[in-house]
Amino acid sequence: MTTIVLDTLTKRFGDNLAVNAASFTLETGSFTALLGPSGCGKTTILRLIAGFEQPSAGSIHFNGRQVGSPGAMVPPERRSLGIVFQSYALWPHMDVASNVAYPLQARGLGRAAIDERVGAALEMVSLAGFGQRSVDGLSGGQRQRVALARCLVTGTDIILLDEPLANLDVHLRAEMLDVFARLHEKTGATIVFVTHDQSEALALADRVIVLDRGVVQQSGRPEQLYNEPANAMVAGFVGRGMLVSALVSDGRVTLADRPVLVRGQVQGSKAALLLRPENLTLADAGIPAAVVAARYSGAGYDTILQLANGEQVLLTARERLEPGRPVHFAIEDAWIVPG
Amino acid sequence: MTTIVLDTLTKRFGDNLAVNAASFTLETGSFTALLGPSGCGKTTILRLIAGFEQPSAGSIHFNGRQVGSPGAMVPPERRSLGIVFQSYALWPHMDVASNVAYPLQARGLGRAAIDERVGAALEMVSLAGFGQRSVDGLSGGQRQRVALARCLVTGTDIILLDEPLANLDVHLRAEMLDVFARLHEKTGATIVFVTHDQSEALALADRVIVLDRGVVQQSGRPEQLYNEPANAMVAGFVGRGMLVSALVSDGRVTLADRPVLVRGQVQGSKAALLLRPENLTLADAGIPAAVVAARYSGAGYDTILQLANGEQVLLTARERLEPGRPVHFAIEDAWIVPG
Amino acid sequence: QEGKLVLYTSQPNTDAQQTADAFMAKYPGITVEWVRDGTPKIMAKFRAELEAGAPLADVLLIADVVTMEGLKAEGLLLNYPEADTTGFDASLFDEDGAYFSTKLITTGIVYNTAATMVPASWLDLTKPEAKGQIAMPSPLTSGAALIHTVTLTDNLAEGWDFYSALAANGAQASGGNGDVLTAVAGGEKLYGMIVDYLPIREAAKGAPVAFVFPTEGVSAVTEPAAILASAHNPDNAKLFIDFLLSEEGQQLASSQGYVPARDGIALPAGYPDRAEIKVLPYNAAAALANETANKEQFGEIFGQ
Amino acid sequence: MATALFVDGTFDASLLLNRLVRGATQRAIFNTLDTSLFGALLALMLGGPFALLIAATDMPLRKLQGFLLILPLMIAPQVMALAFMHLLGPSSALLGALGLAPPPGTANPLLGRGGIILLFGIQHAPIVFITLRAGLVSIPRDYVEAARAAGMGPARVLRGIVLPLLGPYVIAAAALAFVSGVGNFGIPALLGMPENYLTLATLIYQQLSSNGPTVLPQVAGLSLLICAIAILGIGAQGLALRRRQFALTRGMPMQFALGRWRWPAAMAGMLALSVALLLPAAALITTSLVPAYGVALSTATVTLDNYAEVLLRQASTMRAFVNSSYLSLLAAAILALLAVPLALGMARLPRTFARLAHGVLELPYALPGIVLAIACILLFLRPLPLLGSLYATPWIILIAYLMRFAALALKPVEAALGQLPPDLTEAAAASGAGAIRRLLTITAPLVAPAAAAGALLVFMSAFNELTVSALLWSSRNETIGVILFSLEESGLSPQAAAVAVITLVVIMVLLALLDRLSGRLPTGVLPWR
Ligand SMILES: Nc1ncnc2c1ncn2[C@@H]1O[C@H](COP(=O)(O)OP(=O)(O)OP(=O)(O)O)[C@@H](O)[C@H]1O
Ligand SMILES: Nc1ncnc2c1ncn2[C@@H]1O[C@H](COP(=O)(O)OP(=O)(O)OP(=O)(O)O)[C@@H](O)[C@H]1O
Ligand SMILES: [Mg+2]
Ligand SMILES: [Mg+2]
Repeated sequence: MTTIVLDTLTKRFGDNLAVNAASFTLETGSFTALLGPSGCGKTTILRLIAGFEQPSAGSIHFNGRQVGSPGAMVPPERRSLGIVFQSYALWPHMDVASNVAYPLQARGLGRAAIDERVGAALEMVSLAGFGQRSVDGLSGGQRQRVALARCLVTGTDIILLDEPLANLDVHLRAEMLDVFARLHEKTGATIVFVTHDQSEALALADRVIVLDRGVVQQSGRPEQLYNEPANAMVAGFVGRGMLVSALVSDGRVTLADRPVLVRGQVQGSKAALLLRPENLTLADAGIPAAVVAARYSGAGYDTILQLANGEQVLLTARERLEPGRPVHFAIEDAWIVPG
Repeated sequence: MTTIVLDTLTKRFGDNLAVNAASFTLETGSFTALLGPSGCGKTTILRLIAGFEQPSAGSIHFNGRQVGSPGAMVPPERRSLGIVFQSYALWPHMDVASNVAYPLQARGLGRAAIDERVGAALEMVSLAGFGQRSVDGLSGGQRQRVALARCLVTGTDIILLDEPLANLDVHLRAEMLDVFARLHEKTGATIVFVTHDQSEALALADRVIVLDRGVVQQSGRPEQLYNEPANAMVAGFVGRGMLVSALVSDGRVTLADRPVLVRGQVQGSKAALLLRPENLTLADAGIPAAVVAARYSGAGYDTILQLANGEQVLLTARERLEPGRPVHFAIEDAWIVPG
Repeated sequence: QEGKLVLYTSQPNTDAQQTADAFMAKYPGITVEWVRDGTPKIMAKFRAELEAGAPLADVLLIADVVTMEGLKAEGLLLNYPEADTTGFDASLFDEDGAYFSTKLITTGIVYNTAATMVPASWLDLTKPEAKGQIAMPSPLTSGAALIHTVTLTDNLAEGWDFYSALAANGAQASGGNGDVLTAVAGGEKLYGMIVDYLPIREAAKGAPVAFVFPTEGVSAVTEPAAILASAHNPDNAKLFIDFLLSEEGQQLASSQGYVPARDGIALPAGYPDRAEIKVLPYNAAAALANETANKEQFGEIFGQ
Repeated sequence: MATALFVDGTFDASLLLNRLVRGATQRAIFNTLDTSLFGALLALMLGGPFALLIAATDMPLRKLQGFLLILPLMIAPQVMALAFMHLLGPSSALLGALGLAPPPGTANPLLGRGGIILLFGIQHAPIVFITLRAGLVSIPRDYVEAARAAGMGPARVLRGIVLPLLGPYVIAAAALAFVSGVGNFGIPALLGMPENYLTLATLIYQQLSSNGPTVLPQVAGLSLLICAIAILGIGAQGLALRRRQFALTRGMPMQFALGRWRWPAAMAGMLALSVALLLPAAALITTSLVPAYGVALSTATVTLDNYAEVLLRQASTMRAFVNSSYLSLLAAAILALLAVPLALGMARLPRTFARLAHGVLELPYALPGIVLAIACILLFLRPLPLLGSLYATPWIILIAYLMRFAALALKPVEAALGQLPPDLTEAAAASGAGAIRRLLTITAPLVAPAAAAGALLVFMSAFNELTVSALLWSSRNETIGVILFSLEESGLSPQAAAVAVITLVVIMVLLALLDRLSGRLPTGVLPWR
């Protein structure tokens, strides 16, 4: 079992700080999502952990042993980890079984042992009997699972996944979510997966690390991130919701002169409130606003309301409200975004 | 103003029927979404309308004039329409203004007139003053808008958009949704846009045409598609929800021996019910089920329940329910999927 | 009588092959390897090898004695005074036995049978009918051509003026004899200065060319053979020289379409009587001494 | 290269200056620039329309035409020149049969400047075609369709959109064609030397072959001149390109519908190709079937004797076939084996070093063969410490081939490596495989087809090669190119034609073989696919 520690890890490409002093610990058996917009450095962190890139500063330790630092590097082939690339990176000149067997051959196992473990790994991803198939003829989800089997076959306890669901269509996505969940349960491996899709991160991980421009913004359980985002970036990136500015006096928060029930720390005379649509309801009495636009979303109408001060909030209405119409809404819950 | 009529339009690529006898009418001033999974023929229909492909069978009429048929074709340059490609297709050897001016040059306008209309078009997409910029230096959303300006500049009344939002990030997407809505309001053009994202289609269009494997599955208002899907494919593709099989006796529909309030036509002794999560609630009494899995989604926990007959439904719970736990749920609304 | 023999020759490919084949038929134990190229090129090659310290050739069989004189002076040739020279005029071999002429190759005039004027004299080539229609080998690339030039300028009353007149008449001097044959047989030029055997042989095969021995006489090279001092197989080389000079070897030369050097061998078909061929005299030693000057004079006239 | 030229301590600037002021040298410089420039223009005019028709329209017979158009590149220039001379001379059997042959006494219209330019045009049209085609398929159809939707007809779209986007490729194609002309020996040798119309390449050859190694220093100077011109050409290209690089999006390549012009266009293309290729080939075959040059071909005169002569009787020709075969095979095999590690190594180098290494590898291919040969003579004439002198052994030719064709073998492998996603090897590393194992089990098998394609290209080019071996061959080590040239020089045109026909057949067979392999190669390795 492996604990991975990143200590002020920094990676520079030329002038570009891809990863900027990232420090966090990945506990044994944890399932962590690296979440962030495109280019924020997620893949780079994964590649630093895998050993494909050398840190510009800081270090990486596996179970206390330093494996990566600007001075020295354990090469990827000696880190004993499994990685699934976004592209799957199956070798087209080998069949499914040979792809899966490769890591075992690299470790010098015998024929019989290899065959047995390859069979078991294919079983695990529900691909028993696919061994002789060419990888070219597989569907996206099947490739995904072959790649997974290849990374599992050595019984490694670190599994790295780079946008594992990005290339799959909606149905395959749901199926693979199940596979990952099952896998984590069964193997107890330390899993790190990279995604730019907050719903994936929230649904799968027991720990989410949000990155922006190379800097760790917040790290915590999914509920924590959603309910108590540490700053405006996380508030905007995770879930839907709008920030509005409220006034603070005597420790009480008011919006449009009405008191609001809030969670979080009050500081100074102003507060940035995160209002999520599921916590807002139309009410006869409440904060006055005007409808700006309504868009059908199936389950309801995503309605944008404008406050008197020009700020906007998002609310889900059951009917289509005409733009311009004055309404009132009530706030059931709000979070004061720090900073 | 232009009405576009497709009459049993068919396009074959070798053995592949990309579009199979599609018939529909795009009314003057309508905003239509072509929705469907990858490879269903959306782009092909757009290209048939634009005149880049010749029909294998059937015909296309603009205002009653035939413009495309297996025998004869009006070439794209004489159809007087605007098109925005997924790639934007801005010409890199011209600056922004020249890109926008090109369609006017094709029409032989004078310098002064061109400058004026280019200015107006750039204004419309909020890019005034960008004329001298090279297109290489623009962001995705800016490129998108230059392409839009180029397609608007001639005052054409047919605008075709191919996955106009696919390359944009979440924030730009929201912004461009606004631009399109405003544009439709202002110009009153007949707009057709292609997407594989049902939420985009529902939010933007006043008419959605769902395609699958080249065949039109359903065509109607967004609410119609969501609430009354014409078949299982549409039910599965638009919105979230699960199909369960109910029994019909004496014109009454029962699920697990409990009566269910349904909309739709009862036929025979069985009915496929579409149950959407927003219409299901946990209830003390109700249909018995067992929790299969729960995934955090921010606004709640997407919980999969299994009925006694093994079928599954999706429900949004406020708390995390442990797998295996027995629950009951009530159905507020259900739709009998025809066919 | 075994091992191999390396022959550097300027004979055309076919002839070189036949000579080698005939020799090997006589001495089955010996393999002949031969390399063919124009005389200056084959010499350039030989000298480059010499410089690299690994000359490969045993026997040289090249167009002219001038080159042989030079090689002899440098001591690069092996004397073979024991060679049987019966039937050879004394002028046809070196008194020390350094080299031996094997045949007489004369240079005369070839014309395309479609030409209206049939030339009889060298001076006919300066007539207007021949304007722009003359091809000749360049002495800068062909050894035989150089000797021909020297012989004609020495013997004709006009001297170098003859060549100036040729140049004025649009004569084109380039490449070797093969290029001249190609040009005249292909009809691109109507007249050419060329060695005798090429057009006579090709005419026999049906090519539309004919050869003329001009009235003033012809120049001749004698295609001498010599053993190199650096030869790896001197014994085989001696056998080869003997073979070339023997009646058998001379018959072979005749059958290939050459005038044999040895008396008493019949001339090949298509040649006039031996007595009718008037060979103009020429001084090899002087030619060697003036080689550069002659080349330069020629180059000046023809602007090369 | 330069060091090779200076290795011989006798190089001296005054010699070069002496050379320069000589009329013959000045004339040769002018002729070189003249023919290369106009040849490049002609190649553009020939290859450009074909590239457009084949890459960007629905013209029928596209693939066949692409294949045929590429042939001149695979056929030795001297064979090409020979074929055209036999086609157009007064004794042309083909024209004769049609009653169109010019009367005897008419100089071959191809001799001299015009013919050289024409053949440069034909010989280098494939380079233009390949380059422009690569450019055309990189222009996504969206650009064109957007322009047509904007209301422009096909002709104006071509002028306003396609050509400007193609600009860098046009410049690159012209520069390549120009440099190829500067370095070409076979065509000016056969079409220029008979008329004393010399280019730098033929001037060097003539100097060297009539004066021997004594003129090496002067000749080295002339070689430097060629290098300078070639480098100038490439440099000018780089300069012109710097200002016009566009970032293009990716997408399906464009295609224009020709409508009712489809078949007329195809016919016109085939006609042009027949004139440029099939007719001269036919002329070559005809010549190879007559007993002597100038004899008209008829049932009475037809003979296979030339084939019998070169194949059965002349040991040297057979030896040349064997030599060329094993030299080219060896070169191909060695380069195929070296290509993968070499390409990998170069990819690892820092950018500037990689570019330098590329330059070093590409130069011998871009330079005239004759210059390379001289460099080899200078390098290997003197005995080497362990090996002794390589001159006058086949090894010097092999080494020259390896230097000359390394770029050819490397190109497809680099293309394949470039297309090889890095994560394939990274996945292997993560699986625990070390560098050597990765190379052997992942990289090498995946790029093997490309290495094979490169090897075949090397084989074909080396099999035909004349310019390098013309100066490097020695007793028993003659190559086909040398034999061909020498037969032609001895006036044995029909036999030369027979040899040329045989090499043509070999090349065609190899190309067909390569075509068969195409399914397993990365895209873009086979220029006609
Ligand atoms: N090999 C490289 N050389 C130069 N810059 C690089 C390299 N790899 C990544 N970068 C840069 O580092 C930054 C972070 O890249 P990274 O691939 O880690 O982003 P990401 O979060 O994975 O984004 P995405 O979601 O788009 O995959 C980007 O600005 C990227 O351009
Ligand atoms: N030029 C073509 N040649 C051959 N087949 C084609 C061509 N264009 C499209 N097809 C095929 O026709 C079918 C429909 O393609 P189309 O591009 O219309 O799909 P789409 O709905 O736009 O899909 P996506 O969402 O992936 O863009 C696909 O199977 C596609 O492979
Ligand atoms: Mg990434
Ligand atoms: Mg599409």
